[in-house]
Amino acid sequence: MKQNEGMTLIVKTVTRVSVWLIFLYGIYIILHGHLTPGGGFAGGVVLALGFLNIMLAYGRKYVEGWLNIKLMKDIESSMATLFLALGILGMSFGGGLLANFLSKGELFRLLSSGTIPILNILIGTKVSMALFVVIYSLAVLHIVKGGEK
Amino acid sequence: MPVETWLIFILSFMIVGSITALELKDLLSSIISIGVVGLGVSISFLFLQAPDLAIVQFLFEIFALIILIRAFMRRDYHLKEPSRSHKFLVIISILTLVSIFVLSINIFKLLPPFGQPLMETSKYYLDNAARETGAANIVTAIILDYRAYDTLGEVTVLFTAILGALTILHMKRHAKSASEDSNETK
Amino acid sequence: MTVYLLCFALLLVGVYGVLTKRDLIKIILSLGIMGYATNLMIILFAYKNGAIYAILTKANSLNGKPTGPMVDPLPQALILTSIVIELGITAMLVAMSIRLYEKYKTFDITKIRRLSG
Amino acid sequence: MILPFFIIIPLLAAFLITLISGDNDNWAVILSVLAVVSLLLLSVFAFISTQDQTLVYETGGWQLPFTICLVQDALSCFMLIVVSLISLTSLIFSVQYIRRKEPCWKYYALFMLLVTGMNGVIATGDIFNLFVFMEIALFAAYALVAYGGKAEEFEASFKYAVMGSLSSTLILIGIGILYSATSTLTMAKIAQVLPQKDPALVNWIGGIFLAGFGLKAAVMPFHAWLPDAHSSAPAPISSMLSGVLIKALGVYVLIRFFFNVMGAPAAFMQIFMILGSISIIVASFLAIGQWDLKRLLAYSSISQVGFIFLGLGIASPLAILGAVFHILNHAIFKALLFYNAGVVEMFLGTRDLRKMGDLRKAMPITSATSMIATLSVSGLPPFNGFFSKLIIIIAAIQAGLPVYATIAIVGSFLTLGYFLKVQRYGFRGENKIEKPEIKIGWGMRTAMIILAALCLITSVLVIPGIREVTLGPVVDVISNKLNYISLVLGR
Repeated sequence: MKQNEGMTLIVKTVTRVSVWLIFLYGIYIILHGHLTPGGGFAGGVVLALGFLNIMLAYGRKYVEGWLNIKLMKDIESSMATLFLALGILGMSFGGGLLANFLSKGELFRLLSSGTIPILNILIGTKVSMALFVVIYSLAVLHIVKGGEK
Repeated sequence: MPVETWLIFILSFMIVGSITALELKDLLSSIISIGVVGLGVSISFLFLQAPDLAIVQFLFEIFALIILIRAFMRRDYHLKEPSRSHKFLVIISILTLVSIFVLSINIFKLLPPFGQPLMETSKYYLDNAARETGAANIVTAIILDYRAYDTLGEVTVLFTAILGALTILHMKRHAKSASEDSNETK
Repeated sequence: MTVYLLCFALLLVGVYGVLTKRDLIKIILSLGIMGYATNLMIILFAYKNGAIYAILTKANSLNGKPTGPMVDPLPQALILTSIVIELGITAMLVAMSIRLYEKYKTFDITKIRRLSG
Repeated sequence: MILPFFIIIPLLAAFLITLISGDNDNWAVILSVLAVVSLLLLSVFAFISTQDQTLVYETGGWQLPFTICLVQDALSCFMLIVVSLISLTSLIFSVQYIRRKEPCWKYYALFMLLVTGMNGVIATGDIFNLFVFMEIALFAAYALVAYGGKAEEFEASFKYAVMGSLSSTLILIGIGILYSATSTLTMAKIAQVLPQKDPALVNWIGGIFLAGFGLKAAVMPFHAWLPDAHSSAPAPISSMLSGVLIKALGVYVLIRFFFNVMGAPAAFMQIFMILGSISIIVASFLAIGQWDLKRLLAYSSISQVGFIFLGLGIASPLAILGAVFHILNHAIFKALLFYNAGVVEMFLGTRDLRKMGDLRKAMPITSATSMIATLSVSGLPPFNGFFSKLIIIIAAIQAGLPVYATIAIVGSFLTLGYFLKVQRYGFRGENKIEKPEIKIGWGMRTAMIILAALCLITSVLVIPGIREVTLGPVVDVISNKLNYISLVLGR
């Protein structure tokens, strides 16, 4: 099927460069979530769209070769578990559930504001994995073309 | 031009776009019209000084378009002509909704007017969030510190939705038997 | 005031779609429209005349306090959550309608009626 | 403070189940049973230790109006006990009911997320947080309704999801308007500010919330989704949905909002009574006409929720006692009836009452427990359903509302009528089945026997002396409407 082989050579070549820029932008948005607009969720969607770019350009077969969907699902649930674990740590070290128990640092610095960047990274990773798994599952499910009845 | 004028312009455009999307017969066109409405929301967020939301809404829009097109484009899409009872339903619901709209006009006058929110709780966040949490982005400070418990819920919602969607998509064992019994009933 | 009413009208367009449309995809799109209208409405409540975005920079703040007026940040935090919820419901509804299509070979809800009443 | 653990424990169980279980379901079963057992113990402990106090837990270590609080009072602890109890029996029942060739850890993970969502809704004192946790419970419910994978299950699930997100959007609009008017999200603070606002605005917000949460509670004009969703789900999930989900997301939130936040305005109490009476009568007639066992039970749920609404609408302490007691009772006997229906469906492969008949020999435990549940739901002494209905009827007479008392009595007789139909065609009548005796698993038997015993045991709760320490504090929380403000805000 044509779908599995991806698009033309031009698209593939452009993707090879652009996808790294997309990933870079996603990571930038996640890491600077506490200083500039954006944050974990936005960055995570950007990363997922980067993965999607690879899948659309190179075809599903190529993605199946090197991406481990089971591993992605596991990363997703472990990120969620870590989020909850951080919340419980906040309960024991800070004042309550999900308390910000690390040092707040200096305003406008990248390494500041305690647990907020950590939570952003967790959310970003989780969202990117989750959304890609969903798109992949929707794409894999091939359905017999109906309507003859 | 003041913000309100721009917003009236964008909102009218969005209403027209939504009606177009709902009434068009062609599936691709209506999905694209919805995409345009979503971009309108994103631009309105920019006018309303919510850059975080504008980014997220824009990305959500791209994502939703891809999901919808990917899922539905190659499917067979034929609807039969609407029946008489359906036209009756359309008229009834339009009348009901218009009357709800007219009844609600006065309610919005009782709310604080546009551009003058009360901001009793939020004043505290604006003045103290940066000092207390160390985050310059106050929206981030709220979602990941003051109201981080909400974000735990949000992460769980996404987790549940993904798990649910995968559960629904990966039920292969019944696929054959169910299509058989759908043949039986027809 | 006018913007509130227009936004409410957009919401009602979505409700109209959910009530009267007969195919699954249009129903999903109508729910999307309702979601847009709700999110936009709550952000409209948060806008303050002449205010800027609620992000401190070195230019607009002094000792961690804003120097000028800023918009209400709390509704923005809520809507961020609400958009994610919408994304989740869209993914689930699309998955369900794909399975329904697989079973019934149609998107027409008047033909998808195995359950009585 | 133990309230955060009601969210942490099931959530952790759900995450760990998805992480560690591959092809083997044993871990999923063990983890979820452990989690729910500890939840049940914790909730009983919380109820005993709370009594008349109100404890507030502020998340993140911040002060109240600026963060999310969890409120532990008698009402929330009572609802937590109901949820944990029905979840535990449903889980025991599922172990043998959900038996498939391929791994079903997803079922257990979604089940734990359903419990998380309901616990979150019950525990929270913040209105937007309530919305978020409600969505968790609903998403899990949509997926679980479709779990069987048959065409009609997807259909029911789709309808449920569309109605669910319609009502959620209404609720979100209501929350937005409420925030715009009061500039806060903490429910106690809203209750403090709301009386100063224009009554037209307050009534409009009340109307939106009544429609939104009424859709979740499936009270009569908003009931259309319930019979499909509740009859299509697997039996343990039907009993979770009918037994606790409509109460945790619908009735409980309405109690919190209309009693503790709005202070039980008389106009809305009238609407509660009218909606309740319509539900009782109309849903009963719809149930009489059903031949599908699970659909009949689903319509019966609508009618029994009507009794709860009627009791709340009368709003005297006695009526509220009846309503609160009926929440517990309905959860117990409706869950039991759905288990019975599940066993029958599992072994006969049908839910049609006309194809059953004389199951007493074939499945003695099922028919005996269903008899107990029938007597209980129809309100015959000495079972628990009798007392709650009696209390509601007496309260209606005391409040000078003989019409509503008559409606409740007629409703009880109609209930008896359609459940006698179930007994007559389903469990008695002439034998149409060849199989001599059907063996059911220990888990299913245990779950049914526990709940059948509880149908009798919970009657004890109305005896004066026991009532004051069990249901009394719960009624106090509801009927001392605006104490909530001062107790939560602490000033």
